[in-house]
Amino acid sequence: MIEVSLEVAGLAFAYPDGHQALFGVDLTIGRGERVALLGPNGAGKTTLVLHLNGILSGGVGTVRVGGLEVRPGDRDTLREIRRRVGIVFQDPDDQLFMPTVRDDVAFGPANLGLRGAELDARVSEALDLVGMGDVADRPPHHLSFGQRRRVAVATVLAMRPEILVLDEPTSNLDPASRRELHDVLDSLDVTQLVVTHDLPFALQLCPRSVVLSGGAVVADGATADVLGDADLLAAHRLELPYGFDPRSVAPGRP
Amino acid sequence: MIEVSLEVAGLAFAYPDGHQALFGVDLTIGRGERVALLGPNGAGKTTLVLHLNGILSGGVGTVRVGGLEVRPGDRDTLREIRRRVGIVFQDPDDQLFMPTVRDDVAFGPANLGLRGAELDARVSEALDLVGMGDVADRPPHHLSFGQRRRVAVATVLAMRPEILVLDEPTSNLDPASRRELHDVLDSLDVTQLVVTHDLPFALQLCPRSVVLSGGAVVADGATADVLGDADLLAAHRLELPYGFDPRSVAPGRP
Amino acid sequence: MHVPDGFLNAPTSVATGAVAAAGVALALRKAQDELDERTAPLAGLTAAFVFAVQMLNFPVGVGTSGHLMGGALAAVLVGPWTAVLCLSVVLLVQGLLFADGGLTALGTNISLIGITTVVVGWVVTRAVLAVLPKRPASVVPASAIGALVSVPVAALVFVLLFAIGGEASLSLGALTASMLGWHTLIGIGEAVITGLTVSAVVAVRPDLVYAARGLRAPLQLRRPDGSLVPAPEPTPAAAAAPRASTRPLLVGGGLVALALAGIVSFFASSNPDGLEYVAEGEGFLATARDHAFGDFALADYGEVGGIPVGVAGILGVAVVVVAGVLLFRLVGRRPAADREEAAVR
Amino acid sequence: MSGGHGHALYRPGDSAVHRLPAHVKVLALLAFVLVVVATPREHYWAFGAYALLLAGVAAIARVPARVVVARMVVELPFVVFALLMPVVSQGPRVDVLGLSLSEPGLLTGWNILAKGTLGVVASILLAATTDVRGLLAGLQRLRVPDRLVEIASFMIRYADVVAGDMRRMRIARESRGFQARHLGHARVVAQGAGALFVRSYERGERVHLAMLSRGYAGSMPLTATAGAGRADWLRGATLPLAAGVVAVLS
Ligand SMILES: Nc1ncnc2c1ncn2[C@@H]1O[C@H](COP(=O)(O)OP(=O)(O)OP(=O)(O)O)[C@@H](O)[C@H]1O
Ligand SMILES: Nc1ncnc2c1ncn2[C@@H]1O[C@H](COP(=O)(O)OP(=O)(O)OP(=O)(O)O)[C@@H](O)[C@H]1O
Ligand SMILES: [Mg+2]
Ligand SMILES: [Mg+2]
Repeated sequence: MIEVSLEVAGLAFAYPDGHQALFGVDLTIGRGERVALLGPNGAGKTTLVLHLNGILSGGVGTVRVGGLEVRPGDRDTLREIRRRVGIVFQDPDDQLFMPTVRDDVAFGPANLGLRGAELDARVSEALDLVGMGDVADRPPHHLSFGQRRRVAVATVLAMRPEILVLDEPTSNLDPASRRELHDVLDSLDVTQLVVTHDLPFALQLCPRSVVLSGGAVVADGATADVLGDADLLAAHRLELPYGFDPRSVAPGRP
Repeated sequence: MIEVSLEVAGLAFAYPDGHQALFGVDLTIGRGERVALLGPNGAGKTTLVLHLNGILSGGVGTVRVGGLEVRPGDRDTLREIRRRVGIVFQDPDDQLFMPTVRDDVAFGPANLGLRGAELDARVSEALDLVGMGDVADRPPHHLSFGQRRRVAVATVLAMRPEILVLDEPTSNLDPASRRELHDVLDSLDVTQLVVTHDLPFALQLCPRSVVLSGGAVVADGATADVLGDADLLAAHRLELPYGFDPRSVAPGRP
Repeated sequence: MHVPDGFLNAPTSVATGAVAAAGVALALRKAQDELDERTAPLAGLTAAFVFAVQMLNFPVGVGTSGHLMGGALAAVLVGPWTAVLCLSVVLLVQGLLFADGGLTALGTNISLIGITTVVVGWVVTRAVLAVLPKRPASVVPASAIGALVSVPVAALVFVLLFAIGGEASLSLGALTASMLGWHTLIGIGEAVITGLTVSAVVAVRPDLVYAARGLRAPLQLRRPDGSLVPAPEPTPAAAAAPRASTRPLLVGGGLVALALAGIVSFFASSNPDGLEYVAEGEGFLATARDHAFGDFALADYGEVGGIPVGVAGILGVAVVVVAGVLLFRLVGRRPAADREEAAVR
Repeated sequence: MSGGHGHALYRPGDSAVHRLPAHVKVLALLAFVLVVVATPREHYWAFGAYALLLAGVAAIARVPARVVVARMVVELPFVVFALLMPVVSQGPRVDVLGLSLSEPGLLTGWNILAKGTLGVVASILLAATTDVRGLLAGLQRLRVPDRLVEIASFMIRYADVVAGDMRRMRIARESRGFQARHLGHARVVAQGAGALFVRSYERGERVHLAMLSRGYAGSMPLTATAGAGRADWLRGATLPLAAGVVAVLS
């Protein structure tokens, strides 16, 4: 059996205002797998993602990362888990907070103990991957939305996590950046969970797809099969974009 | 000659930190036209949009809305202009501020003087158009990102502006909502300027496209022509998505 | 009512400084129970909010500036101990980065704005809550009343400090009357803002209101056929750390009060010998006794507004002692009761 | 918005005063103000000398008088108070320009005015030459408990978040045809205030969580600044020492 990287079991969660977002989610992802998480607006995708490193907690069910259980009280384990799981948030404004882009990208690796030349190299590398090397000295909140999203991706890449979780990474990216992001992700050999409404992107990048709807998993299988099931798609507000021909795309890796 | 709805002439603008974003933009849009505004991240699209109702000002050049010049000092004209131009911001968090979704959508029409049953009808209508009728009593900042974007669109639709400006309206929408939004916009008979990185969406909705790059207009023409010009696209980080066949799409209106 | 440098004499500044230091030190220890990793930024936000609220600043005819204070609001949102920390930070930052409130008067300002309003606001809020129905919404009127009361009380404490260490021969009666008048008005504004804010927070994030903790609906699970079933109870999180007994609190409070009484009466006595001795020893004092540290002696004003300094001093100490004891008892006990309530629900 | 690099009073620059580590400046300021407060009020010329000292610091730091004067409005309330003193105080009276004023009242008013003003100007100079990061690092060096420094840093960040959110809300309101014209509109603004609190909190909360996600454990890894050398301490001590000399001589 393949090694398990992420394991979510029976996860249910309600927000403090009483609104329940997850109703028992089960999901297992093996090491090195690339999985797309699809589903309509408000399905609970972001809520699920925020459980993966203990940012949200307090519901029922368990989340395990490489065998370690995510438990809010256990600070040391939590630190280790956060080192392993890198999350790119859906809203880049939630991610960026330092005075300059460079500081922001350096924040994570510096917390991991990197210093000096090694840190600088890590930062430039991450910024170059997303094509944002030339804004390094500007304040992140003075960038355009798409630029901020790219920097947000860089902040997480710079930490070289074992598990990469991206929440809507392609939104607000210009088409070339979208393709470049695909190429970057495609070249990384880590476990990836990609939340997206961009079904062609999912098909291109991820061999496997999971559909979350109404706070529970309603489908899990090969992306081509999931996207080929018209009834399933229709039932969960998913549909292939107008003018998109799925047969023209070679799925990421078989 | 067709009546002019929006007219931007020689607009140049630098942000307070000294970064210049617009370098002389000229753009004229006739009444009832639908124009897509395309361009790479950081091109200045949002900056341009924010000039259209006087949120940003202080550069050189002029902006006219239906013959009225946008001038920061002139509060009455500005009010009138803001009544006419409805902008859906790129970040829904910039748009939503009231304690409940209903209040938020009602805010604009109430400022226009609507009251009572008429106001309620306007609010429900707008919420139904974006499929958010059932979250009317929740606080907007407790919605998922895509839900917030849909509510943001509703807040502007509820004002029935003469000119509708949407900054990346499809980002973070699930595929069905994206199509529904297309249908809603397609059914509205007002001037529309749609900023988007979603080229198929632009092709579907807008007969005309303008490409902004480096703070200036570099192309302006029929969408099919613009998207057919591979060199132009490549020069400005635009490209049709993998698997997308432009011939399969009938452009919005010829 | 940010007190500037040189407004109160040095002994009073030192004494209030001691009170402030003791209060903050205690709050630092006790605040551990109130905040965790997730709510830590709430303290920062509350501080920022109080900071913003305090910008609503207007001159009060008889003295320093009057403005909203935010002590009760902070106490209700983050708990009293953390609130003391928040307000102290606000005052520190205002002093250092905005030149608002003297640095040598920092202790005075913390005692007045940071400690008095928080303690009064919290105690009154709890008292009102005790008679209201046990619903989160009750926190709204309770906190408004707490806020309303806290401001004039702080004004009274200010008058008291002024009576002890003010550098002027004012009629205390007039001062009291006008300070009270003004600050009752300010108190109403404070009540409105506090009530509005707390009600907004209670409505959507009751978990963020310290005074209204512990309310959760049971979770459900969606079965494959789409039907919903109640989720099993979550395994209870590690039980809250056992509460420290209140005895150290009382002992600490007593010590603070004693130290205070010592310092204040030492300086407030009109016998300057001790100081003169020190000053001479340092070679500082060449001529008359109201030299370098002459202010310390209160030499020129044996009376403040008709009240002999000695009497005023004793009164002040007594009030501080009583307030301290009340603070330690009430604040020390309430959260424990809270937690039990939460556990029962 | 976020980041909090500067603040209202900060004036970026590269003078000797700017370069002095923040904790040295804070201590120097504190010592200076202590000397001022301890100076008997009858030593009129000493206060003039203190004022000259501060003017010297301002000149070295290249802080324009305009900036200092503009911020001095914070002392307005107690200026009013000081001016009232001679009128409302008791004690022997003197006639000045036909007004009967209290003698001790005059002295008291002068005392408050002189000491308060010097204190305010000194703080303004500190604020004008110290950025937020420097100040926080300085507080850390002064052994201010971590908890307080953490609250302070969150507070300063939130001040930006709240200001940013306030700006966003204003733009959103105005884009939809709102203008605060009469008192009835205050309700809209007030209603917004509560929502603003929750909203800024939640935004800040998400940012905080993002920090935790990237390994944040309570202190900024990059803000550790160099300590102060002997030269720094000497330079910092100039002001309070000079003031001390003035105090003894006066
Ligand atoms: N802070 C919050 N408080 C209360 N309810 C919330 C909060 N955030 C999200 N929700 C609700 O929880 C449900 C799931 O939200 P979530 O953000 O996980 O959706 P999502 O699948 O990420 O949607 P999207 O595709 O729009 O990003 C939604 O119904 C949403 O309204
Ligand atoms: N507040 C600001 N201060 C300074 N510079 C800014 C600010 N906002 C944007 N910029 C800069 O102005 C330029 C144009 O930004 P703008 O937001 O208009 O881009 P955009 O075309 O909307 O990009 P995107 O597709 O990413 O949304 C960019 O280089 C950006 O970095
Ligand atoms: Mg989401
Ligand atoms: Mg933009």
